[in-house]
This record gives sequence, C-alpha cells and structure tokens, in this order.
Amino acid sequence: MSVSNLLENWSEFRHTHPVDDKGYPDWEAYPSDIKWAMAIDLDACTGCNACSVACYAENNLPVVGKEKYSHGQAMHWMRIERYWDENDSGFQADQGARFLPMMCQQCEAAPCETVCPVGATNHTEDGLNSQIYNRCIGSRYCSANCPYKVRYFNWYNYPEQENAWPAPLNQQLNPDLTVRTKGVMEKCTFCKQRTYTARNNAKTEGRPVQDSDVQTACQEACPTGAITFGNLHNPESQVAKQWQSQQVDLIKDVQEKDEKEGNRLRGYRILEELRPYPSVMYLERVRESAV
Amino acid sequence: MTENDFNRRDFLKVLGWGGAAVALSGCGNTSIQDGQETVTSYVTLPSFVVPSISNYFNSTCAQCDAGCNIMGRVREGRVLKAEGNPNSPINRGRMCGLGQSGVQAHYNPDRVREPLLRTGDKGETLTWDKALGLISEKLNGTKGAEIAFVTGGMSGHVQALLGNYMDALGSKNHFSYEAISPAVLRAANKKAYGMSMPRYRIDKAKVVVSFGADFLGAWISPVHFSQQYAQFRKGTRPEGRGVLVQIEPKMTLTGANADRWIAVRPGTEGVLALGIINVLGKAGISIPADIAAVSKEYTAERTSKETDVSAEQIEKLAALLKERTPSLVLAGSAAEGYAHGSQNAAAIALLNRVLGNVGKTVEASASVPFPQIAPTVGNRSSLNALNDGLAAGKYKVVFSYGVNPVFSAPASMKFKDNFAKADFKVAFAHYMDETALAADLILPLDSAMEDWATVVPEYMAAPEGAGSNAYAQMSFRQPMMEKVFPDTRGVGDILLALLKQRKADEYKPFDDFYSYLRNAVLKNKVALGGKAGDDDEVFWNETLSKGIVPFKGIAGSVSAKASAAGLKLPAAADADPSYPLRLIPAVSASMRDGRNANEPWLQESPDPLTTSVWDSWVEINPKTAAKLGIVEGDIVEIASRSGSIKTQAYLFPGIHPDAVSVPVGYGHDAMGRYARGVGANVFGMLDAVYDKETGELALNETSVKISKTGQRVIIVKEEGPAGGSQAGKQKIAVQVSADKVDLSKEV
Amino acid sequence: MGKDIREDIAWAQINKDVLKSLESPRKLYWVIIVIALLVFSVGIGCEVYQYNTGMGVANMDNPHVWGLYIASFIFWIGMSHSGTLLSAILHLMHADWRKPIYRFAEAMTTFSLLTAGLFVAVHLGRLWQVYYALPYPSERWVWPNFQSPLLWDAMAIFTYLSSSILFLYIGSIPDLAICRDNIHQGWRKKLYTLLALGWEGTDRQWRNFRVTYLTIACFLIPLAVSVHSIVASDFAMSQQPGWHVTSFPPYFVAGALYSGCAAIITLFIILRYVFRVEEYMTLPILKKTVRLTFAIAMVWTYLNCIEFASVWYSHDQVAKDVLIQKATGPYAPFWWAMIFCGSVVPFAMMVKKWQTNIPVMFAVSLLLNLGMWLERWMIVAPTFAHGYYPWTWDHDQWPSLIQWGIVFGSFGWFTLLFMVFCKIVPSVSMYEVKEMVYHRSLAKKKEEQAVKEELAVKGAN
Amino acid sequence: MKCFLRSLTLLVGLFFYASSHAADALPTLTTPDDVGPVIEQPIEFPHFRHAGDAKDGGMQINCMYCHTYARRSMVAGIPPIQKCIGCHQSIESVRDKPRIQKLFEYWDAKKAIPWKKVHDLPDFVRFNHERHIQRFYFQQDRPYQEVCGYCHGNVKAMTVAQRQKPITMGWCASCHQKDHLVSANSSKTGHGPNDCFTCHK
Repeated sequence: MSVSNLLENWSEFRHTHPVDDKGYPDWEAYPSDIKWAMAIDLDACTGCNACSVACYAENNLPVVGKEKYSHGQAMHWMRIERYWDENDSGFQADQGARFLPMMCQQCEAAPCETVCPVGATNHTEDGLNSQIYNRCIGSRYCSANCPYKVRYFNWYNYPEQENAWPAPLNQQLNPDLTVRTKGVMEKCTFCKQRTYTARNNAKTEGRPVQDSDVQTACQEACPTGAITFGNLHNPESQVAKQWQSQQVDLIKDVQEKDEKEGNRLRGYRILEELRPYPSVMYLERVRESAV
Repeated sequence: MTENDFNRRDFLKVLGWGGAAVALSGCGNTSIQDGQETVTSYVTLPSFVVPSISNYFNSTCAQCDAGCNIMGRVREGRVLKAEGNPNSPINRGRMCGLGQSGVQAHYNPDRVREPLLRTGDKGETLTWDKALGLISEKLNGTKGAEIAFVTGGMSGHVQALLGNYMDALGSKNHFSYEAISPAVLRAANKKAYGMSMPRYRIDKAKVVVSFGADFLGAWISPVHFSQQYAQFRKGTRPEGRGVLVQIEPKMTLTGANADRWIAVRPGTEGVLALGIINVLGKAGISIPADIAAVSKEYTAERTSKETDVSAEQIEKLAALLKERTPSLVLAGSAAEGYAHGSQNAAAIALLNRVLGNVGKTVEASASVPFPQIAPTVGNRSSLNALNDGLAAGKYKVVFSYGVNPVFSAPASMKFKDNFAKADFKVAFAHYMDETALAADLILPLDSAMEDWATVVPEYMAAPEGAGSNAYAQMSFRQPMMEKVFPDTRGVGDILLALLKQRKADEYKPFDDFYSYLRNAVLKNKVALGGKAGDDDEVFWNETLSKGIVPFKGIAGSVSAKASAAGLKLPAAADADPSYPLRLIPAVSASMRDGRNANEPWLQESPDPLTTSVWDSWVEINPKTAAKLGIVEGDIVEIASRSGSIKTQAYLFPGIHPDAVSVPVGYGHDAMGRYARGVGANVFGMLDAVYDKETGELALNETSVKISKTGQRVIIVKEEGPAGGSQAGKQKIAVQVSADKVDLSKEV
Repeated sequence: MGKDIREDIAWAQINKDVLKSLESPRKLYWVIIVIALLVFSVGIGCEVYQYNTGMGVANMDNPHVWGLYIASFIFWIGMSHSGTLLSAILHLMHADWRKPIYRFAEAMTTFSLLTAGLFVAVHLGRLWQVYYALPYPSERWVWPNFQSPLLWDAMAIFTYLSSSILFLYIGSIPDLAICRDNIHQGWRKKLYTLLALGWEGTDRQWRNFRVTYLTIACFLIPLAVSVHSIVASDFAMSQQPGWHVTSFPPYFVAGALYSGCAAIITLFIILRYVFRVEEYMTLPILKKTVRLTFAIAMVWTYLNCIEFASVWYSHDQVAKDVLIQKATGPYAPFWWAMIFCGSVVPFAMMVKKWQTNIPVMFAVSLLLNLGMWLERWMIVAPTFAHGYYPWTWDHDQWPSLIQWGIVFGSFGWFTLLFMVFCKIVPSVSMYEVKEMVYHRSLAKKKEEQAVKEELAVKGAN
Repeated sequence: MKCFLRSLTLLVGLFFYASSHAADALPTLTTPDDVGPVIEQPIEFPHFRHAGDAKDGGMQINCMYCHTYARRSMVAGIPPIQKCIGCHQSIESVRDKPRIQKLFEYWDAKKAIPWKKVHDLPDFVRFNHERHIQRFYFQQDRPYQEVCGYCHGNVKAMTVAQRQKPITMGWCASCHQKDHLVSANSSKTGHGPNDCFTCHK
C-alpha cells in the first residue's frame, strides 16, 4: 500500500455507475451481468405487514419498544406507509387507503454513497447499494442525504445494553449476517445473504443466476405476491419482463412513456426526477371508478 | 455410518450440543480472537445437514386456525425462520406476519418452563411425575360430569387423544371456545348453502361485495384469501381485474384495499343486502318469489335512510353486480356481531343466490371422513355453557388448553369468579396468561415448533383441478429442533400420560405421543394416500417430509336454495342518548384475540390502518370527534353499560360517525413482558347480548359513550403528524382509475 | 465617547499594565472560571452518558439524524472567522486600531475551532473508529472517501486549526519574551522562557518575524474563506431541499464573519473589565468594531434574502415548501427569532450613542450571537422535518436535555480555554500597541510639525 | 527564508517518497508467517499423522476427507465424531492410545467434542471456503495441500492446528488484488472480488 496507490485504489473501490458524468448511460461500463432490481405491484399490495415482519426475522432487526418507537427510532428496514386520498375537506376513505412498502431503493446513483466520509456505503458490482457495518463511523451523512429516508441508525446498543433479544430469543438470530451494534447505519440490502448464496451456487454450477435461485424475505412472505425480485439484466427474469412491459428504464430520469399522451402503463419510480436511478419500480394502484 | 436407523427424533437430540452458536454483535469486535469461540460440532450428522446451509422441515403454523403449511428454516440445530410451504393449497408458499412471528412464540423468554402448583398466592415448581400424580389424585372420586375440559378449536390426533381421555373420564364436557370465531357464519352458511364452510372463490369472481368480511386481515384463512385476491386483481386473467366493494362501519384491512369502501350504519348490513336485491329486481334480474316478498319493502330510498348509504350508491352497486358476473358476496364478522347477526348473514347469503353465484364462486368443499380428527370448531356459546356450569358449581376439575377465557370473556359473565369456584383447575399453558394465573396447576407446553401434532383445517382449501370438491388434507406439525426449555412437554404427551393413568393397558405400546401418532397414521396408510404395500418407514418419512397428507374427503355439494323464509330484520333502533355510539371491537391481523400479544414483532409491527404500535386506541370519525371536542391523542374514557376502558383517541376517516372502534387483543395484565400492560382490554366491557339464533356473543352490540379525561398523549405510531398526506403532488403512492390503464397486457 | 489610547503613554507603562492583567484580574475572572468549569462538566457528564448509551439519548431519529451538534459545529467554526479577519485581513490593510484586540480575537479563533472539533467527536456514532476517516496508508488497503464533503471538512478544519495556532503563537513571541524578562520565578518563568524561543529583539529577528507573520497572514485568509465554504458544501453538495443552494458558501462565510464579530464585541467587553485593560481596549476601538459588525450584518442579511429569493423564484417546489415550513411550521418561532436577532437587532448599532454604550452593545452582541446560532439550527433542522419524502414530514423531533447539555457544555469549554489563555498570554499585544502608539505619536508629531511649519510659514509671511 | 522553505520542501518530499516505498513493500501473497496463539484442544489431534507426507510418517489423507464441507459450503466444518469413529473402530493398533480413548469416551457419551476455533474471523466477515476451493482446487487444479495452505499454513506438519497467516483484511486483499489464472488450461486471469459487500456482512 503506497501513497502512489492511493488514487488507483480509490477509484477501484468505488464502482463505476452505469450513469456517470457523461450525461448518458454507459451500460458497457457496468461491471457485471447481474443487476438486482425489484417491482412492487401496489394494486396487489394489501398493506398487511407480512413483508416487514419477514424482514425482522431475516435480517436480525431489533424490536425497539414503545418508548424508542415514540422517538421515531424504529428499525424497520421495510416500512409500510399508509396514505389517504385527500380532498378539500380532509382525508377521504371511500376508496380505501393507499399502502406503499418502502425500503432502500438501491439507487444506481445513490446520493448516500458519495457523501460517506469513510466509504462505508458504496456500489456493488451487482447493483446494490452496500452498507459495510464495520466501516461505518456513524456520521449519518448518508441518511441526511437520502431522499427516501430509508436508512436506519443504531441509536442504541440493541443487542447488549438494550437487550433486544432476551435469551432465548437470541437463538433466532440469523447467522448469515451480523447483528449491528450502536453507532452504525443500516438499511435494506435486498437480502444480500440470499443473493450471495444464489450467486455462489450458480457459480459453482457454472450457470447464470435464475429467478428460481433467490427470493428476498419480503417477496417470499408477501401473501399476494406483490413483490417481484430478480436480475434486471436477464431478459428472462420476471422483474425484467415487468420493467420492460411497463417501459420503465433504469437509466432514465424521465421515462419516455410519461412524456407521451395516452400512456396506459402504470410503472413508475419514486422521486425519479432527482436522478438517483432507483432500482425499485412501483406499479400504480388501480381503482375502479364504476362503483 | 454406524447408525443406519437414524430417525428424526434422535436426530434432533444429537444434532446441536448445549446450545448452538448465536450470531453476535459484530461491529465492535474487530480483532480476531482465536481459541475463544467453540466450533459447532456434532456427534453424528446425517448427510443432508451441511453446516452453514439451511435445512427446511415442513410443519404447520399454529398462530391461528387457518392451518397454513410452513417450512421451518433450520441452521445448526436452531430454527431461524418460518417460511411458507409452496406445495400447500392453503398458503402456497406465503405467510402472514402473524405466522412469521411463530418463532418468537417458540423462543419466547416468558414461556412457562416447568410445572407450577399454586398454593394460596404463591407458586411452587414441581416435577412432572408429581404434577401428573396430583391430577390423578384429584380426579379420583370425581364423577365424569364434574370434569370439564375447555380448549380452542381442535383437530387431528391430539383431538382424538383428548376425545379418548374424556371418554376414559366419562365426561362429555369438552368445551371448544374461540373468542373470535365465525360461528354465526357457519350457521348461516349451513342454512343457505347446506355446508358450514363452503369454498369461496374470490379468484373467480369479477366483483366481490364483502359485508365486513376482513378476508385479507383476520377472517378464516387470510393468507389463502390473499392468494385468491392476488389472482382477482390481475388484469390478465380471463375475467379481467376484479372489483372489490367493502361494506362495513369500520374500515378493515380489506376495506382499505377496496375499490369502494361503503360506511354502513352499524347493524344494517342485512337491510342493505335486501335493498340491493330490491334494486336488482327492478333492474330486471329475476328474484325468487320468497326473496322478492321480503325485499320488496326495501326500496332504495328506504334502504338509504336506514343504512346511511346513498341511493345512488346502492344503484351503482346493483348495476355493477348485474353487469359483471359471476360475483361473490361475503358476510363477515362485522355484519354478524349483532343480536340479529344470523338474520343479517342470511339476508346477505340471499344475494349470492339471486346473483347465481352459488356453485360458481361459492363452491362445495369436502368433509373429513374421520370424525375423530375432523376439526372441532370453537365458538363463544360453548363458553357460556361452561360458565353456567361453573357458576352452578357443577364442575370440580377443569382443564384448559390453548384458550384464555379469563382474558377474553366479558366482565359481565363473571367468568373469573366462576372459574375460581372449581376445586382444581389445570392449565396447559404456554405463557403465564390470565387463565393460567387463575389455575391451580400449570403444565408447561412445548411450542408448536417442538411438538408433534396433526392439523385438519376447518376451511379446506384445495388445489386447482378435478376432484377438488373431494380434496381434504391433514397437515403435520413436527419438531424442528430440540426443546428450548427441557422441562416442557407436548400436549399429546401430557394427554397420553393422563390416559395411561386411566387405561394403562390400552396405551402401553406407546412410549410417547410420537409413537402413538406414527402408529395411528400408519394404521390408516391407505386412507391417507399410501399404498398397502408401502414400507411403513418410507411412507412415514415421506409423509413427514411433505408435511401435507392429502386424502379423499367426502365430496360435498352446495345448494342454491337460500331461503328468505323467516327472515325478519329489525328496524334500526334509535340510539340511546346516554350511550350514543356503537362500539366495534376490531380484530386486527396481527393481534387477533390477543393470544399472540407477547410476540414483540407483532407489537412493533404497526397496525396497517392507524400505524399505531404498542398500545390500543379508539378510532373515532373526525366529525364525531369534532362534536365531542376530541383531538388525536386525547385519553378518553369509553363507557358501556357493562364496563369502561381508557385509551387514546385516534381520528380515523374510515369509520362510520355513529361508531367507534377499539382493537381487541390488547390489555393483558399477565402473559409476559411484551404483552403486559400494553393497551386496554375491550373484551371486558362488552354487553352480554347474544345472537338470537346461535347464542353467540354479539360483539358489536355494545353501545358506549365517550368522555375526555383531560389527559393527552402523543400516539406512538408510524405515520407522522401529517397523517399520511401526500401534499406537494409528488409521485409517491400513486393511484389510477381502472379505465386509464391497460392491465390486460401486463406480465 | 471615551478616550482613545494616549499617544504619550510610556512603553514601560504598557508593559506594566498588561503584565499586571496576567497577575491580578478582577474577582469576576474567578467567578467566570468556576462557572465555566461547572458548565463544562455538565457537558462532559452528558457526553459520557451519550457515549456509553448511544446517540439515541440525544433524541435524534430518522429523519432527524443531525441535530444541535452539527448546528453548533457550524456556529463554532463560524465564530473562528473574525479572529482571522482582525488579525490577518486588517493587518494587511494596516488598520492600526485592531492592534490592542487582535490577540484575543486570534485566541478566540483557535479555541472556537477546538470547540467545533469537539462537536465532530460528539456527533459521531462510533467515535472510537474515527481513525477510519484519516487518510493513512493502512493495512486494509482502503482509503477514506475523498468525494465526501465531510472529509474535505475535516481536512480544511485541521489545516485551519494548525495554521491558526501557528499564527497565534508566532504573533505572541515578542510578548512572551517581554513576559519572560519581567517575571522572575516560578513555572511561568520557565514556560515563557521555553515559548519565547530565545527572542532577543534583534534587528534580524524582527525582520524574519515580520516576513513570517506576513506570510502566514496571507496564507490564512484564503484558508479561512475556504473553510467555511467547505462547511457550506456539507449542505450545498447534498441533495436535500433547503440545503442544495448555490449561494451557501458566501452566505456561510458572511455568517461566520458576522457571528465572529459579534463574539469579539462580547469578549471585548468582558475582557476589558475583567483584566482591567480599559486603557487599551478603548471605546473608539469598540466603535470601529461595531461599525464593522454592522457592515457585515448587512452583507449577511442581503445574502439571506438572496437565498430566500432564489428559492422563491426557482421552480423547486420542495425547497419552497421547506422555506414556507420554516416561516410557518413548528420551527417558526426560532426562525423569526433568527430573523429578528440577525437582521433587525443590528440596526441598534447604527445609533451613534449606543455604539460606545457598553451595556447596550453587550446585550446586542449576545443577541446577534443567539441569532447566528439559531441560523445554523434553522439550516439543519427544518430540512429534516420537511424533506423530499412526505412520509417523514412534519415529524418534529426536539433535542433532548442531553443534547442541550452538551451544547451548553461547549460554551463552558470555550470560556475555560479562553480565560485560561488570557491569564497566561497577554491578551493585549504589547509590542503592537507600542508600535501603534509610536506610529501615532510620530504622526502627531508630524502633524504638529506641519502645523508649526505652517504657522512658521504663516508667521514668515 | 528561502533556505528554510527549500529544506522544508525537501523534507516533505523525502517523507512521502520513503513512506510510499516502505508501505509498498508490505503485503504480498507470501507474507512472513504471523503465528497465532497455541490453542489447547480437548483432544490433541495430530494433523501431521493424518495429513502429513508419507516420508514424515503421515497418511496423506486429503484435507477434505474430514473437512468435507469445505468444497460445498461456506464453512469447512469440523467432522462429526462419527467420522473419526468410522475409521478408528477398525484400527485396533492405536485403540489404547490416550487420545483415541478420549475420542471413544466422547462417542460413548454421545457428546460432541468442544473444539476451539483456531481461525476465527470477526462476525461481520463472510469467508466462503467453497469459492476458494472451487477456484484453486477444482478449476486451477492445484494440490489441495497448497490450496488449503494459502490461508491455513502448513497444517500437515502440525499437531494441533495453529494459525500461521495473519488473516487480516489487508492480507486477504493482497491476494485478491493479484491476477490468478481462471483455470488450469486457460491463460485468462482474473482477480478476487474487491467489493466490500462480498466479504462483509
């Protein structure tokens, strides 16, 4: 490790984004043949919270208790947001409520990545926005800069001081990922431990990763199958088909179809106009007007 | 290698030793600590176990009565997570949050760990031998009629064993009690369709009109219905995207997902159903004469007046139902919790007949040919019977298993006092809940992930295809790991031990419940889908590994002869000015009747609609609240004729102005660290009004008044003070009208 | 208006007066020290608790991940700027009135930087891993992220701090030598001997001294500007509404000078009383400082308006919402207080009579400081309360007592450092005052000479 | 002044130059051994006897005969006692040796042996044995003793295994940065992942 290596090294550890300063996308520069992405059908989502609980189970999320929840310190990587329709007189309930599962959008040009002073969050070659817990020094700049506010900080020492898993509850902890201690940032990883295993197995068998290899915990649990997850680069994958059929392009900040009149497609990405190039496509909730 | 006859029981014993490695907090520990930790090592290991790779064992979820088939993910001798079994016709590989939390019931730190005997106010631990001996002692000289056994809904071989035990005791007093049960629906269905639990086909319907059936949340088999719902919403299916209309006074999770949520005046659901029939008749649908006779007086105007639903809305709904068939009309708990609940349900069932849905979206299900293992469903009328018996001093020895009536009985029943009248009360308990606290002897149970059982679901979902109306299944529940606490026992084992006290010879061959179960299943190998020539061991192992045993049930048929005879709906009564509001106890998908309240994930997962956590609340319509001067977070006192509770007010647009709603399942004063003292128990304040036909407690018949206490808190909830507003016109949770999108070409 | 420094004051008198201040300050000095210690120990207590328990006790949450710590951090960084302004910029501009007061202003720079550094430590979730942020060739082959404004920040501040310390020290060498020569025993003697670096006041030493001092002064000015520009980049480089503002760097620099000047006024008034140096820190100097402050206040107000205006006429709806939220939402009282203190109160400094009125100026300077502190808080907090994402809107999270305690404690820490410094190092630069007196007396003589000559000429005529 | 500046510049330059070279020389694949502590195990397992070369009296058993999971799992795994017994029940010659007797004691008591971890990684690190074995043993066709030895050192000469390599991040990275042949009969090279998220969990 020499000082002369500094710049070289530094550029290596930040992977190239397909969307870079050139102003146009450069898929050639994309470093691997996997790009994990998701599609969530809000018309199928019932807001039942199964995904969120599955995430707690899979990712060793601490239960913080009432007092800390009241301070907004809950650690749900996947949160279900509930919105109402509105009119002048307030909230309207006659078309139900709108639910939105919100987790890290794994942006391709993530605002959080550039600001971390120690490079604890950066882009992986399979298109994830990684969070290296042990590198994190807790400056919380990433969270400050996240447009979606989906990063969760360990405000307390949940495993030890707060006893979030009193024995024998701690036996449930998933050994595939660490339990985070106080002072580090964490967030949805698209179930990194699962994608890792899927890639590992596919590699051993010498074949590309398929849809059947991996499901995220939320996707697996979802009672209505509203969540689709897979490799966006593989045209055979369900998620790629969905993105394609909705004409949502990962590398655009304004989708062509949205510019067109009479667009009858319902795929969209949240806060796309900020150009973070999120990897989660939502499908608009549909409501019948005939009744 | 050396042990070829390696069976699952032994496997669980030798696998991990002395507790396996637990994921530790990783971030503080940067140094390598060679020689500090111990490697997970084994004595013997079957070839399918590879360290760091999970094994899956099929089992059955015990968190509610739907009986979803699950897979337990096991690593290094610990079960880590429950996942759905993809081969299950019930949940098809999916799971709800409640089911996911099953592992927290299993690893719960507040589980009862050893048998406890109460002497006065103190408890002492005792050995199993002593505990069982004590029971035997108390039962000696007690007549069969003086012994009662109260359980929840039951099925499978544990039930068979319990039946045998009751026979051995000479008692017929088995009470099957469920605090929240579709008992009224069962009776109404029996009348209308000829079977109490037909199969609903939401996935085949073009329109679903649900009168308060929260099939996505907490109604019968929610994960199964969610599967159907997902199909129903697909624009690509031949019927096109389905339309869901939910009619209920308090918005449920299903209501929140409806295309149109209609707030009906509480109790007038039946009237609305008849009103719709009336309008349908006018629109040219042929109405059978008996129905027409009843519905003719319910013109759109009159219905509108009684139900608080606009005539225009009724006509729109009727037009939709006429235009799009088949449809499906569901009657749920919100429509049934009244003194005239059965009448409401019957009126709603008429709609299915009028619309010709019976046989199309209401299908016949099979019944189970083995009565011993067929499900015994629970209801509340059985609790009344038990309570009456207790009050009269009829029962000297009372067993309770899997229920918590001390918590869920209305205070007016005085159940706790009556329960105390029995000489000796034995609770088979998972937690020290309210009922266990009131018992004399507490027997700690294995968790559902440590125990053997078979489960036959009441709602019999079937895979697609021929013969589905004769499809029945039994699911296995099997241990996934060694016991967390060594001194707990499976309910089957306890019952077997008790049976041996009575009929030692008959049950001598069975060392434990496992061998009883294995024997019982192998005896019926052929009926359970095996061949007579199959090797017992192979059949048994295959059955266990699948977790699901499909067998041929008795094919049923639905009759489309729902009759309007005797149908009489009461006119909506004027509200009592001293108790002007109707209390609707809400059953949420995660809290249910409160038996799982001690699982922290459930406490921390926000209620989908109010996003509230770790407390109960009362939902009040903003208009009503404005009238009463209540703002969000006010601690209000809700008083009925039978009791009162205090809780925080939440202004909720999804509730009828005449109603308020409080979730049930909160307000435990025992059970464990996560449940105790959280919220208020609404069961206690319910008026003792019963459905006239089934004797079921009418949950929604309690009238209340609300008054401010002057205290105010900030509600602990997920949503911010903006209340889920999307102001700023950002594209966040976007909604689009169905005619603006083309759903038919989606993938 | 009071008298200015007498031109005919003897150099020995200057030495005597200033040195006396090192030995016998008023009783108030000890009161201040005790209070500062108490306040500081409150902060220490809170920090120990927070360090052991976790950042949660500061009552931060998602989205309010930053709180008063960052606001105070900017405040203290800002405070450091006027030291540079007085000692370096005015030095280059040959404004001689700065001479009696630049020493303590320079000390203020150093100590407020040290205080700001404290907040970085207090703010970090894992302070014990802070070395990850240092660019050193590590065994792990990884470097900090040079793209992060936070890292620029760390580097800029560290450079600024070291340069400031150097500047302060070098500027004090001749005075330290005077101290050495006038004190005859004890630890002070040893300390001064060590610090004076064998200063003898030879011609060559003076020449080298001048060059060095000038060089560092020149170096320090761009550094000062860049430091606060970089602090501004922490916000301006991010994407959040209300932060993503192009004009932030100059705005921050102006704000920094502003709050620094206000702090100088406060400390000026305290020092001249506590150390009985009314003779040197005279009211005309106060008047000049006040006028300077007023000018900067107007610049700041202008830039503030520019910021609002640019948000207003842009089509950035979200940024506009944040601005409206600031003025009408839960933060409104603080925001309006900031406008009042920052833009209205300074007009009090226009009143000539008040410019030299000690109590009034003391009150005004405190209000200005309060306003500037609020300004920093109003930059940080409202954006979190009303960012892009509606789900997190209007969720107020007020700082806990622990957080307040640490902020409070930082004032104790600063005061303690500053007061101890003033007791050890002469807070009035003796040699520069002598210079000033000398130049002024020369000028006066010249003037008198000129008058005389004129008279002579007239008389001749 | 000029002189001072000049010498300052020179000094700074020298520092950087020197430190750059000093640092450059540090981590390479063949680092000097960094021997870990001696660890007392419940049974003093003689690796050299089982895996050692024949000339040293070893039996040259493949590492993966006992550590059988290494090629198909993240962890190499400690063999269950069953595995030891499988051979040792028919090796009468050493049956009365104290270590073997100890082994049979555990077996008879059906108690797992509490082996201590010799190569312990922090919990936030994911090391995958399978990938490394696949890459170097199966694809590159290197001898197993060499492949395992990259990280575990010369275990075949040890009794109780002892850590021989530093197993620190820089040490891992030093190898990951090197180009390695993709397979035995290919001239293509590639290096290990340098993605933080691959190894950190």
